[in-house]
Amino acid sequence: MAHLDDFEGLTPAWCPGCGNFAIKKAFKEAMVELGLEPHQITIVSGIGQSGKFPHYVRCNTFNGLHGRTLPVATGLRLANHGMPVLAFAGDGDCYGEGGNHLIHAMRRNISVKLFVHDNQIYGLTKGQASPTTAEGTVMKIQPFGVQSEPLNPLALAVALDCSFVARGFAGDGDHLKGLIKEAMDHRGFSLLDILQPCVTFNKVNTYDWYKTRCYHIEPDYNPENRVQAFEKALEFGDRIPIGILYRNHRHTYEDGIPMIKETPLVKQPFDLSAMKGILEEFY
Amino acid sequence: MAHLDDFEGLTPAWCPGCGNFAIKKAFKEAMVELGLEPHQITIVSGIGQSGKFPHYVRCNTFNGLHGRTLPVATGLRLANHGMPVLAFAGDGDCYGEGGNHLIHAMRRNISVKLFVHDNQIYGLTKGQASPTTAEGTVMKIQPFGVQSEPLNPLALAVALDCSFVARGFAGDGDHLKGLIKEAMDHRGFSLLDILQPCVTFNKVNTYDWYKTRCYHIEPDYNPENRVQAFEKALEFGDRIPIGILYRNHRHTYEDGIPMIKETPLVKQPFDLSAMKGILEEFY
Amino acid sequence: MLQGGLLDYSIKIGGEAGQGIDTIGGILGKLFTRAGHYVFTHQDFESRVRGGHNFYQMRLSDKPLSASRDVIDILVALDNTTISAHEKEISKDGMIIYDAAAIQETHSESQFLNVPFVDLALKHGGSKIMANIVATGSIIGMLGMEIELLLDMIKSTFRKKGDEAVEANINAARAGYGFAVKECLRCSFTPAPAGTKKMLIAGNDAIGLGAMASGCKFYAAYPMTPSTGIMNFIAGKASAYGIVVEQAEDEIAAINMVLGASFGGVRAMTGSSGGGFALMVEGLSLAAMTETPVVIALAQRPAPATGLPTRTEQADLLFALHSGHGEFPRILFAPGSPEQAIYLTNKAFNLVEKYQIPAFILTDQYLADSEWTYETIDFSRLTYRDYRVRNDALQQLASYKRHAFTDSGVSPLGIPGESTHLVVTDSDEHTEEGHLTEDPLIRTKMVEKRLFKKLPLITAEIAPPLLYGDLEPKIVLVGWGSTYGPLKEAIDHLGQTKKIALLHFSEIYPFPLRDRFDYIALLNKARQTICVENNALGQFASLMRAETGYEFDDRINRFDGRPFTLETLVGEINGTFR
Amino acid sequence: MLQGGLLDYSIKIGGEAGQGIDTIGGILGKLFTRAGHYVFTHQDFESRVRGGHNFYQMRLSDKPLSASRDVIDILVALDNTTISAHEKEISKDGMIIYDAAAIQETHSESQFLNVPFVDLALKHGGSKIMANIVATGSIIGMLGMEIELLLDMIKSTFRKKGDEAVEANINAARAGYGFAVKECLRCSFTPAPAGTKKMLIAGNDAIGLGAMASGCKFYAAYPMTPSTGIMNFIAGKASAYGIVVEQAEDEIAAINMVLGASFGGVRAMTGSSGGGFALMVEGLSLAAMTETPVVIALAQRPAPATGLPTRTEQADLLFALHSGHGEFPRILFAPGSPEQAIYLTNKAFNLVEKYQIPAFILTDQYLADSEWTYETIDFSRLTYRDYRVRNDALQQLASYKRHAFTDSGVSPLGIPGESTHLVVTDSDEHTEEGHLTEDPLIRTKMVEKRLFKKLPLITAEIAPPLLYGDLEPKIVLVGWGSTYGPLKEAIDHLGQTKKIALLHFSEIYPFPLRDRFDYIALLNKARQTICVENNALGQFASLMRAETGYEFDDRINRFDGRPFTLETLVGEINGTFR
Ligand SMILES: Cc1ncc(C[n+]2csc(CCOP(=O)(O)OP(=O)(O)O)c2C)c(N)n1
Ligand SMILES: Cc1ncc(C[n+]2csc(CCOP(=O)(O)OP(=O)(O)O)c2C)c(N)n1
Ligand code: SF4
Ligand code: SF4
Ligand SMILES: [Mg+2]
Ligand SMILES: [Mg+2]
Repeated sequence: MAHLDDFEGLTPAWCPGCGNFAIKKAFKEAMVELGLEPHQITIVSGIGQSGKFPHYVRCNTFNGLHGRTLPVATGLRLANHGMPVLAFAGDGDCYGEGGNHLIHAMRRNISVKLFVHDNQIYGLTKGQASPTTAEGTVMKIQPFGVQSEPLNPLALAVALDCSFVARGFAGDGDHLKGLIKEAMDHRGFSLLDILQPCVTFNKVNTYDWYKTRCYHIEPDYNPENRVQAFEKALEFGDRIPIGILYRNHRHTYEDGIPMIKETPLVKQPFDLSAMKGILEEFY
Repeated sequence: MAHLDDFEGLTPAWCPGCGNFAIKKAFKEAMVELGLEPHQITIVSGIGQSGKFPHYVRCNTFNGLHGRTLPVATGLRLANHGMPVLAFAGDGDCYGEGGNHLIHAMRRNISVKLFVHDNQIYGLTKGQASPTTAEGTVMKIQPFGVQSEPLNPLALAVALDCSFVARGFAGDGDHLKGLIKEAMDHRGFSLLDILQPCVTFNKVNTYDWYKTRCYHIEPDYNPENRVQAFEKALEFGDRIPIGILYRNHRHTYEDGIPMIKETPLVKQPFDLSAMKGILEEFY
Repeated sequence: MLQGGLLDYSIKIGGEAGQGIDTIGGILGKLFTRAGHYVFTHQDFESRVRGGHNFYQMRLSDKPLSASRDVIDILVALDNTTISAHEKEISKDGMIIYDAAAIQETHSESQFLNVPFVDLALKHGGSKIMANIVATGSIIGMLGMEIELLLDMIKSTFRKKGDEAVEANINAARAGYGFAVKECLRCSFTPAPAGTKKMLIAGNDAIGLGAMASGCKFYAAYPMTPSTGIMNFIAGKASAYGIVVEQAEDEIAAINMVLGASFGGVRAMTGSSGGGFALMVEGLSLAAMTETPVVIALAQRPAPATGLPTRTEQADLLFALHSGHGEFPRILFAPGSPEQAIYLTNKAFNLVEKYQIPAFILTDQYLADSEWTYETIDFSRLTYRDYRVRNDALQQLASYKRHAFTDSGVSPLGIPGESTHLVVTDSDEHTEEGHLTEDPLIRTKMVEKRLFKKLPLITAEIAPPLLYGDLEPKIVLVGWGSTYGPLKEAIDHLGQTKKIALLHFSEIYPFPLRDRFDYIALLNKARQTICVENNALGQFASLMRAETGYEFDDRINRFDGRPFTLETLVGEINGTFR
Repeated sequence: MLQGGLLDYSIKIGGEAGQGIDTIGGILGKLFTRAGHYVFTHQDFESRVRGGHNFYQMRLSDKPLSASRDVIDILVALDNTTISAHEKEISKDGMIIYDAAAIQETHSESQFLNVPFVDLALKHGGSKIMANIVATGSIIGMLGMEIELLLDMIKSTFRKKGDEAVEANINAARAGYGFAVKECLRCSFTPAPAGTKKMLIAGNDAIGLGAMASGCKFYAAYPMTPSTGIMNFIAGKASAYGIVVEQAEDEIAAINMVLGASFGGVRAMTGSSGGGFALMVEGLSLAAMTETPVVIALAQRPAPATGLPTRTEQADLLFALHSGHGEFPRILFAPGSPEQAIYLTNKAFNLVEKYQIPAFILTDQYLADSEWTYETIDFSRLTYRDYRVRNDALQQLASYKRHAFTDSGVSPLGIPGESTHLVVTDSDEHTEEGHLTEDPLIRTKMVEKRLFKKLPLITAEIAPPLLYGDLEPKIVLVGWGSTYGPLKEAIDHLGQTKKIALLHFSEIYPFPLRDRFDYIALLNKARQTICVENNALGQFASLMRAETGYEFDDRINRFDGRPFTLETLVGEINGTFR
């Protein structure tokens, strides 16, 4: 079995105190507790501070383009659904540039595990508004304040019948670790939005700001009621629920594809001589 | 005042019996009843059968790319918010290729009126699954049936707090005309999803199929309750509600931009000599 | 006017979209090739689902064909427009058949044959749906061919629908056939003698076939004319041959999915037309940086923007060649025929894996939809070699670095999850291990590896252009991609009186070396060289100049969205002679 | 080693991201130019927010400057890495200043000056935040300059924060200044005599300024290094000057918004780097087809893919030139300095509206972030002419067709809603009225209109390349875009002993004609020609060959993500001499 150290990668270039460190810690613990080894999983990431994540842990890695995590993960998963495929993305990455892929990955219910480092800001590019930045926030590009209503990723996910919808907080490591494990264990697409303080550029949504608002979803909460989940998802203000908001048992995308029912695509041999039959239809 | 004929454009290249004819009729009536003239409005459209719409009526027109209706409409509206800007899109156009723009246009609450010809199929390209095609439908590209859950545009819109969310049916022309007028009158972004039978390629969602399911939303229904609207939006099966599902009174995007408070951008004069002050900061 | 062989008939079937033009054309094409004839077809369709004016043109001969002619021997008019638009294309002994009742128009001139398609269908088949079968029967009758082949086709086609359907359609076919034989007194077509059964295949199907026969296991795309046929073809065979076909939410997703699958260890491909490919350009650059193999079919159509969606043009050559930010090697193949499409797709799949780079199969609407006739496809010319390091082979490596520096510039292509070695790659500049770096020395070495080391190796794989016709030509026609067919026939024709040859480029980039065949010397020796392109700017001519400094004497460019047909092309060529 | 003038000092400030390198650099640059000196700065930053190794390099002289040197006179080391990495760059009389306590490292060699930044800040300013002010004061002291200018700057900068802040910072500055004056016994810098106040401006700001001064009213973009500065600049002035700046959800939206605004009657612009621009390529083709004016700033960085996000390269030239499916005219400007950036941005805005086409301003991280010194910007060289048909002028037209055929190929650019005439355009091929058509004749005429008629007119607007140096050179260095600065200084240096000149292209496409200046003749006459590019493949050299057939004798290419500095470049040039 793997140890925490087996998952330790390069030295992070994140700012001291960044919420990403806590996510990294929870991730490593979750993997070890799940009995996974670095070579058994692949992380796909985009560009942003979150995009660097797989370099700072150890695992198979495809660090692709800003916003395009999910399609890469989808293709990879279809090629090899024997392997857990994790996607690490930023809020700009995934809700901004890559919004269309998110919608359609949820519709597909492809078993990709999406972890969003939601710091409500563009970190790597030095502080622009992201889709989750609070309305009214004054920014260099919006000197009179952000005019759009922030995107509510969880409400969006429930609306798309995403099969696992949860929120974690980087400042609540054990709870976060548990959510990562639940997301991994779920059959189908999992969205875990992780509130991640950006200590350098986001002076509003700080550790304290989150800490005073976040609460664990009540133990008797039933995450299988979609309308109720929607209502819960709308809670984002003085109180912010963390935990599993919604879950269903839709069939996964991989399940629906007969060609890979038995064997992952990458394990299927190719025999050129068996292909001659294709010519028949042309006669 | 304009007459119906003033809005009549080129002869449509749509199939005889196509639901688009009814949309065209309702549109023309709505414009006339709203007292608008062809030169006073601009339609932005994409590519698809719906994309051809503005050629078949008369109005200012920007028929752009597949999926990119909303950004063009947004830019146009910001340039001239004195002019009604309408966007006509297909379900593939707007929920597939252009999904990301839809999300963010709703967040902005830019006063663009979006009319989606939702035929639950790709018409112009001869019958592929669209994001709203029913799960399980067998298609050339999905010989074992569509595996994704159809996108519910209204649930999505409610989740994004879209400020006007409605559904019409091409087979219920007067009702549709009324909705078009309401959408136009609304301050802010309006989504009107129009069920539009594609008589050639969609043999499932026919006039009859819709007719037996569609019902007018109850008169005492309160479209300002978001959670209830979400629940209503989930109704899409044996019964399909048509009418206004959700409405709110968020400030519009244009309202939030001080530079265009007084005068539309296009009406603001430019004076080169007034620009010299910019140099100051470099000294 | 050009003289074809004795057996060289052109049939044009015209009408509105939705009238079944392609049903008639499809049946005839199959029937003729089954009878051992050579067939060439091309399509001219508007971008609409019903109505408008469209046609399907088919040529039929006892010799191999590669282009359409402008002269029509049988015009099948399903509507009035077909008559008014194409009447003047009819050959001296040509015929126009139509249903006067259906189009409410009667023509008494001798070249018109009124066949009551609908009436006969109702009377003999029991439903007017069978009007197209009646029409097909009449054409067979006019050509003086045996009806049996048609009846056999009907039997196999309608078997699923039951005996009754078979019988009704047979009766309809016989009625049309009989009517034509009896009434077409002027018909003087010589029935071609039957030969061995042949195959009829279009460019798009050929690419799909080539991909499948190269071990492609994953195809993701977003529908876009004229590339959709590739996806349709592969999807139709996906279950039987174990291929996953994914209709992506957009083209950006398509190429990124393909890169994910390819990274995962599976041969993968995407396809689109210019506008959809434009959205893949960032992903192309990603493929280059991560050294992930990918094959992209780019089926051109007239642009800019939406342009003429169902028509043809060769105007994305330089775009494809320079697309993507940054500098990286790529392969560009532009097959001239479905046969070439199969072999070049196969070659592309092998090379992209061997060198871990992207490759393009550049076609256009004309080639995508044109059908060519072949005896068969020689599978022994197809190769499959797995260049990846898999399973045990990977595990046994003492250490593994995805982007290791090597003499060839090619690093071992491992598969994630198949060993305890980690497979790591990055869109940022990276170390040999695949991790982020900003080190200027590593950057320089990586550029040298990806670009300067691989490029000569890839270049050495590229075949020289094809020389067809006179081996010491005074006149050289130069073309690339889909103009091959009409150019080849033009040479056949002009070669009777002139020392003329065709220099055809199908492996376009890396630009072919001159060591095996000094084509520049050939061009320099010629008295006149003419570059023929289906675009306005002469993009290949520019590329030739950039790569070799050579400039053509003349250019022929067509950019109205229509392909070159034989007579028009020959006329234009004659016009440039000095 | 090169000999600079007497007054030619280079200061390098190195440290971790977040330590305030740019604060020190920013204050010094402004201060020096206010004192009337010429300053040139460039930046070398890692793609991270905190930590790593970064530097800000500044050159100071009494003569105009356009490049950085490799020799450092004052190295300000905020961390240990700065010392180890750059110690060897120090000039004979150069100094390294550092805070031994802060970096926990002491150096006793004579070129080191230990200034207790933090300690002095605490003692005199009351907080360690002021360590950077202390450092700034010390540098002024070392240079033997007057402290007043620094004190003035502190006063104006901190005025908003209150008197206390001003005083604390002044005390900190004085402490650093006094310490340096007293302790730096070895300091032998000659204080440059003060001159008239000058301005200091970077490439990105220059583009923003150029756009605003051209009547740009709408800027939409998605943040991407190194183009973000343009958006920041304009957004900062948006309220004061009535400009709408929109942060789009992605780059596809950005360019489509800009097209919407431009169609609506407003001058509009977008900007990005290679990867983001890759996503705009379909929109570019849309601009061409709809003949909608648009200006695109493309700030290059090393690629493929994410590459080296904060570094520099000139590798998107051919990509920009050929991007977009289909064939259409475009303009490509690559300014060599902030001043050129202003004027060329202005020219681009006028031309895109005059000809209804897209234009690129091609820069790179180096030019985007480098600051140059000017006396002023001559606003009389800027022009603004509204080429649109607005309001009454539009209304008075008897009829209006958005895409009317005209002799020049340019149709009247009307504005929707400003008259009863309808303004209609389409991404499909269209009629003069802007409606869908598939007619081959109209298609042909539209291609001729958009491409063949406009192209010569646009070409005639393009200025020839700039010749700098010897007018009958034996050696010609050729460059484009941001290499102008170092190349110019290299000529200044090499010109002392050689007949050498620089041929610099900033208006790159349409490729300049030779009627006004036959630069090919000049190249042909030279004994040696060398094309210098900040890329691996020599893209400009390829373009030159494709356009003119001319081939350079030698090439110098740098592709490690770093710009050319003076000494390195001169060394490389010397290396090619034969
Ligand atoms: C196509 C493209 N557009 C823009 C960028 C520049 N860019 C890199 S990261 C980023 C945003 C980062 O924000 P987020 O995704 O929230 O990640 P964070 O750094 O906050 O973790 C942007 C705009 C890019 N790399 N690619
Ligand atoms: C970028 C791009 N991708 C693909 C296409 C091809 N295309 C044109 S219309 C269309 C889909 C049409 O479906 P929909 O939007 O639902 O419109 P409908 O025809 O059903 O009204 C597609 C895929 C295109 N024009 N551009
Ligand atoms: S900028 Fe913000 S998100 Fe990025 S590393 Fe620093 S603290 Fe973390
Ligand atoms: S294909 Fe369908 S949507 Fe298109 S015109 Fe025909 S009926 Fe209407
Ligand atoms: Mg973020
Ligand atoms: Mg549709």
